[in-house]
Amino acid sequence: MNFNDTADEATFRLEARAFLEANAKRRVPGSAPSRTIDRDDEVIKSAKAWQSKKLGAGFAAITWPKHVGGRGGTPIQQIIYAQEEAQFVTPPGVFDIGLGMCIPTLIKHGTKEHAVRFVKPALKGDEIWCQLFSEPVAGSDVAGIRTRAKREGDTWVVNGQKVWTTGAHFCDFGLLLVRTDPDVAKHKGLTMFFVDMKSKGVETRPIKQVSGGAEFNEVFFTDVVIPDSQRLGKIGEGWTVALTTLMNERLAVGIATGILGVDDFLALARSADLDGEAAIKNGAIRDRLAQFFIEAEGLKYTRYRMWTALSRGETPGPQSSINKVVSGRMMQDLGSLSMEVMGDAGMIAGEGPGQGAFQRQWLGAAGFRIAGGTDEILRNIIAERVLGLPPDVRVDKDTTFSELEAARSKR
Amino acid sequence: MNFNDTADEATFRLEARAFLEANAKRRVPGSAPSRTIDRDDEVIKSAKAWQSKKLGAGFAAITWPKHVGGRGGTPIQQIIYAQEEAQFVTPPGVFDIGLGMCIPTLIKHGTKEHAVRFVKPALKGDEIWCQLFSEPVAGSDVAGIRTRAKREGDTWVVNGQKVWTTGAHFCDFGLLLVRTDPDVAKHKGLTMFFVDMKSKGVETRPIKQVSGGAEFNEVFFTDVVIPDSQRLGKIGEGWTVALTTLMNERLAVGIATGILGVDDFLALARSADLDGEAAIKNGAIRDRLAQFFIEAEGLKYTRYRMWTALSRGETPGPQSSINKVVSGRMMQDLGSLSMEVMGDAGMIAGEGPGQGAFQRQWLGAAGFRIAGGTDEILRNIIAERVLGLPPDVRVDKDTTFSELEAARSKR
Amino acid sequence: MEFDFSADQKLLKEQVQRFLHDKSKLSVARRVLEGDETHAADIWRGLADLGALGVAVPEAYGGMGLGALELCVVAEEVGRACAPVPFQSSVCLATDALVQFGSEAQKTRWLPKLIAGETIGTMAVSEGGKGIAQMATTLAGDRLSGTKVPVIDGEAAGVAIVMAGGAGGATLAMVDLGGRGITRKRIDTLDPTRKQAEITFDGAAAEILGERGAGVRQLRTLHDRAAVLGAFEQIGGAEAALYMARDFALERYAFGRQIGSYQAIKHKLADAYIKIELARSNAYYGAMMLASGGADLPLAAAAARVSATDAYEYASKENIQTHGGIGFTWAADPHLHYRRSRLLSLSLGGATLWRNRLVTALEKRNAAA
Amino acid sequence: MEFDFSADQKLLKEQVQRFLHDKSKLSVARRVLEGDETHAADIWRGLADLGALGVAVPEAYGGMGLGALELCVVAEEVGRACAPVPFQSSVCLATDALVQFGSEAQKTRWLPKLIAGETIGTMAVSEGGKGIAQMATTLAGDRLSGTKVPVIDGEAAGVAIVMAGGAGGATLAMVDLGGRGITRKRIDTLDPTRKQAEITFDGAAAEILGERGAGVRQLRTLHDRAAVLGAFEQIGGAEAALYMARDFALERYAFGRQIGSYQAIKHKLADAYIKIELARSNAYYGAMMLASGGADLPLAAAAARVSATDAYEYASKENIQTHGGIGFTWAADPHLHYRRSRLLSLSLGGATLWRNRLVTALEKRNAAA
Repeated sequence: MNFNDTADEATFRLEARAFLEANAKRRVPGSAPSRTIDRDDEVIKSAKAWQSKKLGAGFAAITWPKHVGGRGGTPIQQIIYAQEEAQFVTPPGVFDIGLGMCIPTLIKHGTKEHAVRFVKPALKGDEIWCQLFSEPVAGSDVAGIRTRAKREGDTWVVNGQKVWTTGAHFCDFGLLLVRTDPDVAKHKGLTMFFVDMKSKGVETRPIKQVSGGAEFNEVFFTDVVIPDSQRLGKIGEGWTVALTTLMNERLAVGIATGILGVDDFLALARSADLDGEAAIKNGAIRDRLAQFFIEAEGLKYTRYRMWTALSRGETPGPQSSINKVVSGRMMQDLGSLSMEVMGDAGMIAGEGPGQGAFQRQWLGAAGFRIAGGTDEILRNIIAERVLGLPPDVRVDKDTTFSELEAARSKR
Repeated sequence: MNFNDTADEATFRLEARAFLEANAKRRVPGSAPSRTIDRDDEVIKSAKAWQSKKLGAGFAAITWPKHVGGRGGTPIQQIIYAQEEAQFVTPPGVFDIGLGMCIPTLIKHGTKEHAVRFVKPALKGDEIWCQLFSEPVAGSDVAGIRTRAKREGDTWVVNGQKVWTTGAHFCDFGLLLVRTDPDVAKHKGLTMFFVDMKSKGVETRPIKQVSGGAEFNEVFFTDVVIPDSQRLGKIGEGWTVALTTLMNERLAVGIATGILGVDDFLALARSADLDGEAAIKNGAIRDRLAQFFIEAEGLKYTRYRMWTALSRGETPGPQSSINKVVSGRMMQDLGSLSMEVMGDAGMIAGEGPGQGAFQRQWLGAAGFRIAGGTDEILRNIIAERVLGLPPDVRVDKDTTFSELEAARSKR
Repeated sequence: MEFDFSADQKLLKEQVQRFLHDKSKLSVARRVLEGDETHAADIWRGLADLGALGVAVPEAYGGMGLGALELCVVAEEVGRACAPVPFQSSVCLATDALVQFGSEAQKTRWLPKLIAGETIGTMAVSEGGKGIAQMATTLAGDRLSGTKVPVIDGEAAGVAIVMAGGAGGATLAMVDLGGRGITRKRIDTLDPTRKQAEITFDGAAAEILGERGAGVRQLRTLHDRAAVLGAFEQIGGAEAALYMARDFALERYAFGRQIGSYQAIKHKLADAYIKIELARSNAYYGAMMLASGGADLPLAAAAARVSATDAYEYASKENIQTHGGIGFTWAADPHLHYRRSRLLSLSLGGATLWRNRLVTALEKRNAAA
Repeated sequence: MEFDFSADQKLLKEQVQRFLHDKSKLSVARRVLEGDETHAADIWRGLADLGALGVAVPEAYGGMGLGALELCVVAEEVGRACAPVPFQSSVCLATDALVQFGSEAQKTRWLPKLIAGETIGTMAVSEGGKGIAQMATTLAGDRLSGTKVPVIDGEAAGVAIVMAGGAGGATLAMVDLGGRGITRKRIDTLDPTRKQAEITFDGAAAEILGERGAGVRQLRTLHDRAAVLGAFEQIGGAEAALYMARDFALERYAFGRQIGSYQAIKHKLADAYIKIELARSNAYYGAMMLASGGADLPLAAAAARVSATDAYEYASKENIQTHGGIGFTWAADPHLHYRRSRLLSLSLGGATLWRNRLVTALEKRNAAA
């Protein structure tokens, strides 16, 4: 048991580090990287430039095969690169969704022409993609979407609304799941397209979150015309295509960075006064801190176990499924307790101890527990896929989508 | 807001106290009353004698109407009597199930002849009743029972097995729920009888529990013949009759006594050493103790709120539904933490600090969280009856019992 | 056994509830959250018109001359509405401080204005999270100097009860915030529906409230009293959050059925209900001790506060969770309660502190027994 | 990155697992629970034959000469089987104490017998829950006097490492329990599958293990080491309890469907899985520190123990809950793990103590950084 790189891994790490040293600035220790995707054009421009550099050096798509422009590398190389990049100041990852989810779906379900036309510009950073699945009435239940596409000759006309689209405001293309047949069971009437985000009738509006950020959008479709050539997969098989995308989403869950953790809390508890003595002297605070520690360290070493499997060329076990459910609740609890430790000053969001970072984390945690799979959905997934327990009873399997909608509105 | 009796209540309390002073010994403060129903004949004999005395003084069935032998009193009088009795040493309540659940069901669903024959001896303590509903395959889902009764002329022949029958070994009669028609939906094929526990073919075996006690029994029925005159309600309407009994069970949840609580834990934490100082000085222990306190006191005052409603002649709200789910978990947590506080000696079950009482409580709590409605069923009940949330999806409503059984065994 | 509010008290409760339900919808809280107002002056005026700001103040000073129980029911309704008004600061702390410790002159001068809603009161103790032992604010003669931050409703307030050191030890001082030598600065906080300020006193005129050197003891008494009232405010808020979640769970469908039919949601909301019922029962006992001046007040107040803090925090965070994605948007209402629950949890000291205080009071009671 | 056991270590694990799965079914644990045996001698012999009792002991003393990692995998399997054998007492405490602190003569005398399973070792520290400062047992010269209770596996043991006071301070003493001046009494405990005793020493012959006066420091080291091994035992037990619950949830029907299809059960078992995975990851780091003699051992050991204690307690109690009524009967198996989880939680000190220790170690590490 050790944390050492293999010889090959060490070589790759040096190569990655050399590239980063030459092209980016080292992060000042202790400063959290910004993971928010800004609405600022300058940021997008710098992100595109950075992506182009990475492609040149062979770090843009480490695990993709060479024939689609990747490096043909291993998942562990991908992780090593990410570890190294985290030490440097780099633009936010505006390509993560496109390269992590959309383009792999396009490669798998699109035509050769699609690949030739779209993969390269996406890799280079010239074109950015987003994913248009969720809708106001269809959150956890993605297949419950209502956005309709009606065929008109060689084109489709789309009407409806998507929501929670990361980066829609700066994206060039979007992967779009729509309902093409409401008179069959809900999973069966879906079809996947991609859409030019500059098409007539596409309107994007930012969603302001509780935490103040606005990296998500609502996207409205009003009589948007899409050529049938932009269809991915067969008509009515959109759900299968969507599953490819969603599987990739689950793999993309990476290293949570920029989160205040145990050491930050410990530093706070040492300096703050609780009932006349340093908070860290209070047994109740120590007890809670120990709990945070076993969760944070447990997740860290769970990642190490996963990387070990990857390093051996094995498929990691299902352990990584616990990451989000544990860290979301912990972020919320740690944020909450840190404010308590600050006393009355805990209410101060802007300045005060920690410059409001704990407070922002507490606000953000409420969303983190929801985005990309709620705590409840994740526990279901663990119970079903890991422990082999039966799925929830499904009442929507043998009914057409139209009937379901009618039943819902009747109540 | 006050805790005072009304004038009428005060008069009744004095009367009850005078009866108890004259007929029983005051409990030594701090000694826990024994609530276990012993298998000892002497105990049953003394319980019967005590019941007969209570009947003579008008305390045997306080809330029952006078025409069935009760006092015609109020629920608050019942509670006042119980509060007073708890201060005295009295035999265990072997009549609770009979008088609390079985006889009320008999009065409601039986004939006049049934009432004339059975109410008086039960009230007097001459005959003891038990309830025969649960089965090995039907716990939370009582209507899933398999014990069969087949009609043969004016009699029924019963075969099957019941479980968790309190006091079956000393009871004279039992309320018996059986399946008379497997070819209709499961709630519809049930019928209620009462059975003489000394009938041929009835065999009782004690169930040893994890906590060591054995107040429950398995009861086996082999070709037991029951006359049709012992049927309560119509054929196929047993579920409706059972609901009367089960409703009474819910009302019967009384004052939890003999449970180690916050004060016991505090006393322990003051005397025990944890890491070189009295455990009570440890902030983590204080934190946990405060949690126990708000739960224990919260339940106590919730009872007071319920009694207030009763005292006003109102129907109490749904608050009392929280009692068991809170106290079960608390018993388990408090037991567990108390052992931690005892250090290595916490493992000692027989002697050691507290004479093993905390340890027994920790063992017992695991059963308390299950018996008479699991934590999960109780949360469901709160969600549905109090908050008005929808029931779980039921897959067993439109299927016959036989089909359900076949589906189960096929898997 | 009469462990409930009386019919008259319930009538008052309904009256306040009706007013707030009609006038102080969550859109009003949002208006204050997003806008520049320190608080909703219209709601504050309305509460004053109902007499709700002075229910527990003697009639001699313009109050309704009722008791603490009546104030508890008002607090619950203010909490339920998540009303963006300086209720805790002005009514439960400043007004109560005057009633408890004010001289006749102080009462006569301030109480009628506070009750009429003409002047808002607040309490200024904190200095950026430092303990009272490290306090830098001093009262020298009748001049007060130092900086207090955060002061809840400190911008809206016209009078403040300020904790100050100096010769003779920690002392509560009354300061007319309209006087000279006072500067205020708004600060960002988690719940801008009750805006907070930093207040700097530079030789501001002040007079002692109660007794010089008794500040810590007086503050403890005021906090015990305010903890009970705060618990009712928290319980009202928790119930509002629970029923908001319940209503959403009935409306929202996933996989063809209401999300409220899934046990994960059902049991989550049942747990919130349980916490709220425990809190309510503990708070009732706290109210009884508050109203009767019972010796058990410190213990009862701590139990009420710890229990109600737990209930509101849980109900408000799981309300967001039940709402899913929409619950995390600025435009949806759940975050109003999430923020308010935090404010109320922190404003009189956090739960760890109160749990410790609870056990101290319990030890004292058991030692006396 | 090689953060996993090696292929060889996994092979050993499978070998022990297969043996215990075949021979140490829960019926064996039940036999010891209900009977008079102090432990299952047949299983103990089998483990000795496999070499499992001496995997981490140098070959010079008859061990396999492997390391701590190999002992960790054995511990996990012993835990999974809920094996009624003196594993923790004899292997993880007494044998390890000799390896760490024994003189050449002591090692030569005792290790071969311990490894062969001929002699069982134990550790006797507790005196009815009192702290070491209040300890009454003393070592005067080479004579030991005092009473230790409870001593896990104290009846079965042939040799004990005893904590004793006296001139020079707390000291670990080795005592041949076959000698004179020793009386033992069986005591009732929560987990009679590893029976415990009260042992009274009345001038019994003893020799110092390690250094006079170093007892507290030595004990801390041994407990840190045993905590890692104990964590693996707890993890094995927790997984067994989780999968017992899972299997029952698949078999048992209520309201026409498997109870494992209800979210209350699904999420309960998912939570158990989560706790176990966290514990496993923490325990792996503990194992790495144990094997490498890393300076992070105190912190890593505390994290492993706290995490694994939480996992086993939760999994074992919710296993009973998942089983419903049947789970609470003596005849059903869930209580075996419920009891064992308690034994392992308490035997090296409870979770509160270890959480505190964890933070102390973390403070030390962060101060050094």
